[in-house]
Amino acid sequence: MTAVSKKKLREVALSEEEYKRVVELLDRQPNDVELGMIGVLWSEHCSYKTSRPLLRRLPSSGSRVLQGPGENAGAIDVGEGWAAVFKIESHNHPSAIEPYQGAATGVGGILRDVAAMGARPVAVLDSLRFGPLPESRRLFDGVVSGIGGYGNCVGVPTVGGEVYFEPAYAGNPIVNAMCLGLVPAARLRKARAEGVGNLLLLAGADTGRDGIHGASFASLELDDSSEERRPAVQVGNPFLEKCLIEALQELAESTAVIGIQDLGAAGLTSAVAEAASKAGSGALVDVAEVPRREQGMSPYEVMLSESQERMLLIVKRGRQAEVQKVLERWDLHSAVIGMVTGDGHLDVVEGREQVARLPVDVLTSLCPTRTLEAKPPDHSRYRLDLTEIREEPADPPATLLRLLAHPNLCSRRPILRQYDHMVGNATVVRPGGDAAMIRINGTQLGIAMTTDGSGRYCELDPYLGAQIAIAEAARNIAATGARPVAITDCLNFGSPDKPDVYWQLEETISGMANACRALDLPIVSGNVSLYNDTDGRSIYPTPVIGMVGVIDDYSKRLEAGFKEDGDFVLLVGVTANDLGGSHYLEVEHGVFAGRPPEVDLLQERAVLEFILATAAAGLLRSAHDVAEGGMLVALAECCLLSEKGMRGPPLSTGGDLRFDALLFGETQGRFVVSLPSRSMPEIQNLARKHRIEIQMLGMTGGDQLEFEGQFKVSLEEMKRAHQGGLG
Amino acid sequence: MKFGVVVFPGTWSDRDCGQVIEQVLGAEVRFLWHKDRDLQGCDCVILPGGFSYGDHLRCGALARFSPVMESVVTFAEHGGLVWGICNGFQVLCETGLLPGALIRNDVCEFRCEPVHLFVERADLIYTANLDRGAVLEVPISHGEGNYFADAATLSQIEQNGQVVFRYCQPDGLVVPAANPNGSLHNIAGIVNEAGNVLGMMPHPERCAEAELGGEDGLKLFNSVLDSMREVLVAS
Amino acid sequence: MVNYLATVVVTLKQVVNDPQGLTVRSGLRQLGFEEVDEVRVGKHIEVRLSAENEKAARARVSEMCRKLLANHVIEDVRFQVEQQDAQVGASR
Amino acid sequence: MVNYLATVVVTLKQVVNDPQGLTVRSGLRQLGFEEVDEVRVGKHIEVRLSAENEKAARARVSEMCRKLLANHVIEDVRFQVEQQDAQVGASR
Ligand SMILES: Nc1ncnc2c1ncn2[C@@H]1O[C@H](COP(=O)(O)OP(=O)(O)O)[C@@H](O)[C@H]1O
Ligand SMILES: [Mg+2]
Repeated sequence: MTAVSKKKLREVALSEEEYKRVVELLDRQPNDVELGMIGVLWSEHCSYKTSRPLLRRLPSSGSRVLQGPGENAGAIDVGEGWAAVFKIESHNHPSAIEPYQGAATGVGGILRDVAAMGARPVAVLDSLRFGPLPESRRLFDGVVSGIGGYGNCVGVPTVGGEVYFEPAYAGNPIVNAMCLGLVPAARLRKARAEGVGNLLLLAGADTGRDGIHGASFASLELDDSSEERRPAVQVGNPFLEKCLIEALQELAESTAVIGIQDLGAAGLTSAVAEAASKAGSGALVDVAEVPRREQGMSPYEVMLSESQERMLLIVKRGRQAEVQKVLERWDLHSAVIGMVTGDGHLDVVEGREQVARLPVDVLTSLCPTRTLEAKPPDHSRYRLDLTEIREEPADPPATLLRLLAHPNLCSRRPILRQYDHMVGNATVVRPGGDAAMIRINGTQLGIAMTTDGSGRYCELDPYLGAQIAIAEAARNIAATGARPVAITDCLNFGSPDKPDVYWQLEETISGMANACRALDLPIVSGNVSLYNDTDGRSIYPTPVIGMVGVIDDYSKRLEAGFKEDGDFVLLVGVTANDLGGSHYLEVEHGVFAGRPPEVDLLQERAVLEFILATAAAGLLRSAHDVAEGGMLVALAECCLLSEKGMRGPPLSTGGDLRFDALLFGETQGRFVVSLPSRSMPEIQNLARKHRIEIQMLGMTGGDQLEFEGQFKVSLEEMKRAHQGGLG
Repeated sequence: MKFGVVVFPGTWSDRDCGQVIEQVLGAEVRFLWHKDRDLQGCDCVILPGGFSYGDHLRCGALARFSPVMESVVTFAEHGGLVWGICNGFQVLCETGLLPGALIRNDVCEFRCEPVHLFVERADLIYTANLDRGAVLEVPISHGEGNYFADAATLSQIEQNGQVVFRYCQPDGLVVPAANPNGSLHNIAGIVNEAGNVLGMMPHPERCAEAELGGEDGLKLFNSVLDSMREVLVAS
Repeated sequence: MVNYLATVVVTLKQVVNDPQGLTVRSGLRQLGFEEVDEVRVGKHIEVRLSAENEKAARARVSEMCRKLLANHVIEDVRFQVEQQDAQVGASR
Repeated sequence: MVNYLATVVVTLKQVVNDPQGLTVRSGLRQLGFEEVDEVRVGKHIEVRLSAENEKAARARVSEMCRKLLANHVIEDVRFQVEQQDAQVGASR
């Protein structure tokens, strides 16, 4: 029955069954333009056809949630009438091919998602994975300067992020960008094409032949033929985007603007269909009215172009002039390209000629979902027998220095200083510690933000790994004194057509759902990036958690570095023999194996509450979570951030705790805090009340990290190791 | 005393300057749109940081042709205070109100980090509250802040004492290691001969509050405010 | 009116340091191109314009260079102008 | 070995958006150069190198273009190579 060639179907990335379904739904064959439109919207990237059924398991509601998944970005109430709007998104495939522009346009896209909600973007974070250095140097440098290049030019500070290097990402890097914006809650916008007769106004860049089929491209594996699809990469124009954002801010209170939708993957087709679908309306688009950058573009090309820096505004009929006046003030082109209709169809015309006519729901909600086969992978290669490994590191200071110099643990300063992290005069906790914090000018409110992923742990056990990512993000937020309140996530996986990858996806989402419920953290937005494979090999399953926290009074915020000499240093939480998947095993014994640390979610919650209570009471001078590299690395980081040493009695292990696990194990639910001695009684009280174990490690001061009679490392040596790690 | 802050398309330090002037300094601020010629009676015009016109072609190259700049040039020629910060400094060089040019950082990377500034001139309206030889900690945030002038111009600037700030170590030593971008003679900021037009790459508006990590920048804003009060009272 | 394509080459003056050139040079050397002695990076600007005749086109382009396309404190500029077939004209 | 000067011109592919060109174009128009139709901005890279002969020089420069000087995803590249007098050789 397929009256359409296989080649054509491949071009639009539809399967034969899907094509049959299209014909059934339409009760006719689609024409070429229609087929292209359906093809992109039914791509994994736009339709979430594989992940959608699984994503429903994630909790998305809560008392602070103003907007859950389904809009351009999620939004939460952060108090005093303010909403924080945020989302994370991947740009892995474009970045693999053109690192600078791929990463830059990734930032551009996520800024537009937030701006489309009516918010002013005020912070960007990134989460990056590459293959090992030096082979990945070009990609790494290009991506970092691309992220900085876009954010710096727009004037939104890049306040945080993370980067890891693992062979699993060598062919397929991960480039995720998160943006957070602020808006008075009453002015939150939605992407709805409401009100028959209202106008569709396209604003910003002119439309060119950029990235046609970018969405389906992102849903395909990278192979040699990617070469031919290369024009899918675009050149961003952050300058134009900055003007677009300012113009939208000027229109913030305009009642002439009914809805705003950014143009991203699948361009106009997606933007118009989504906006109409959300409003239950239809739309008519005249492609002849779309301002072009190039001559001779076909309706197909106009509808599928992914030219950057464009926005669709739904404007009250008759009031377009006042909106266009604001856009012109910013030298932005705009044009009325169509209107809202009431018949549930998306009509595309070129002048008088009908080009396409499709029911909106065929483009959006009726895309068939896919449930695939799941099968756990063979994990035998990751088996670990700790009894075969000696318990005492031969030379703890040498091991510590090697860990500090490891590209995954070393100083991120060479990256951070390429990002303007201060513009906006709001960054009250700068990047480099745990979470960053910005204040809301005119209030005492502070918003803490972090991104955390856990590909290594997820490779070993996706369920546990997912929980660890969430728990670690929550600890990073709490370490600033802010309460973790909501999440945006980006799920980076290989091809779900492989049963073991689909299994990883299922397990990860279950783990996330579980941790979110236990810690009372709704997921309000997110993104899924599948088909991260090269030559048949998948990346580690990599859920990236973007978490947001709130503190009512940012003057009570904490940072990770020690503050004063003579403060007590405590370890909060219990340590177990958690060496599975640790950086220690890798650096010291060349082993990547084992089971990741268990996350006791009840205990995790208790520790978070304890830290928040002690911070709120003003008892602490610093707080830092214990993560990769374990306790000794955490202590070294506290020293390095403050250029202060620490000195304590020799460390001893009780029960069956191994000495290497005490120093370098990655047991969850732990913090290192410092406090003035007078806080001690009160801390002990609170610890008892929250049933938290605390252990005195020593006292701040001096220029070394020392355990008397056991070992010591100088600040200078640690600094040298830490600073040189990225080469 | 009224500050004017110019807004070009692509400017982003306008809001930060406005916030400092209004909320920290408690002075009056007017935003001056690039398409307008009216300086609204401002006593000091700030050309703030950002990427005017995307820094396309060259930093500051296109901004200099905007209508507001015609008025700014006239204002400066009549002794008005014109203060270029970061992109504003670049615009002033392109306009010719200040000598030299700012080229790409020698490291070929954007740099956002605190630097130390050795204060060479404490007799200007901008630095009246400082002492010569004082050291300030102020952040930079630029990709093209590498000050260049040909040998003749450079020696003239030095002879005239037009260098206001040089990159230095925390102890005040002006050494190559303290130079973040390759600027000739560690130059971070210069004035015109008359002393009314100042250009500097570092961002004083970013360190005007202890909560943001320092207050050294506020000293410059206060200098302007205090000096201008005297001038205005006297006149 | 006739369509012309002007190709403008803007280079940093020899006395000006060229950080970008140095970076490219060290990049090339790291890639094994040790025979590379010096690299300088400039701009190549293509301007499509219409004019009465070639002389007029040259005059206008020369003015563009003086006013905007180059900063004479740091840059040298040169250009050439060639006539274009009418139909090759730009999009708008 | 002989000294050569390679002049490499890197331009954005015609289908690729050139934000810089667009801005320069509107800048020129605002300055009164209304006859300007289109502007595109690329890079002009001068590489001084030594090689056995011109053919070898060309081969090496071509490789440099492929490996570092241009990204073929979005850019086109062309170059020419000319021999240099020994004494005009590069500065270092
Ligand atoms: N992993 C996820 N978790 C929660 N929400 C998600 C996830 N992935 C996608 N979403 C939500 O689904 C919607 C569609 O996402 P996407 O297609 O990425 O949006 P856009 O095209 O506007 O960038 C958004 O509201 C997004 O927040
Ligand atoms: Mg969107």
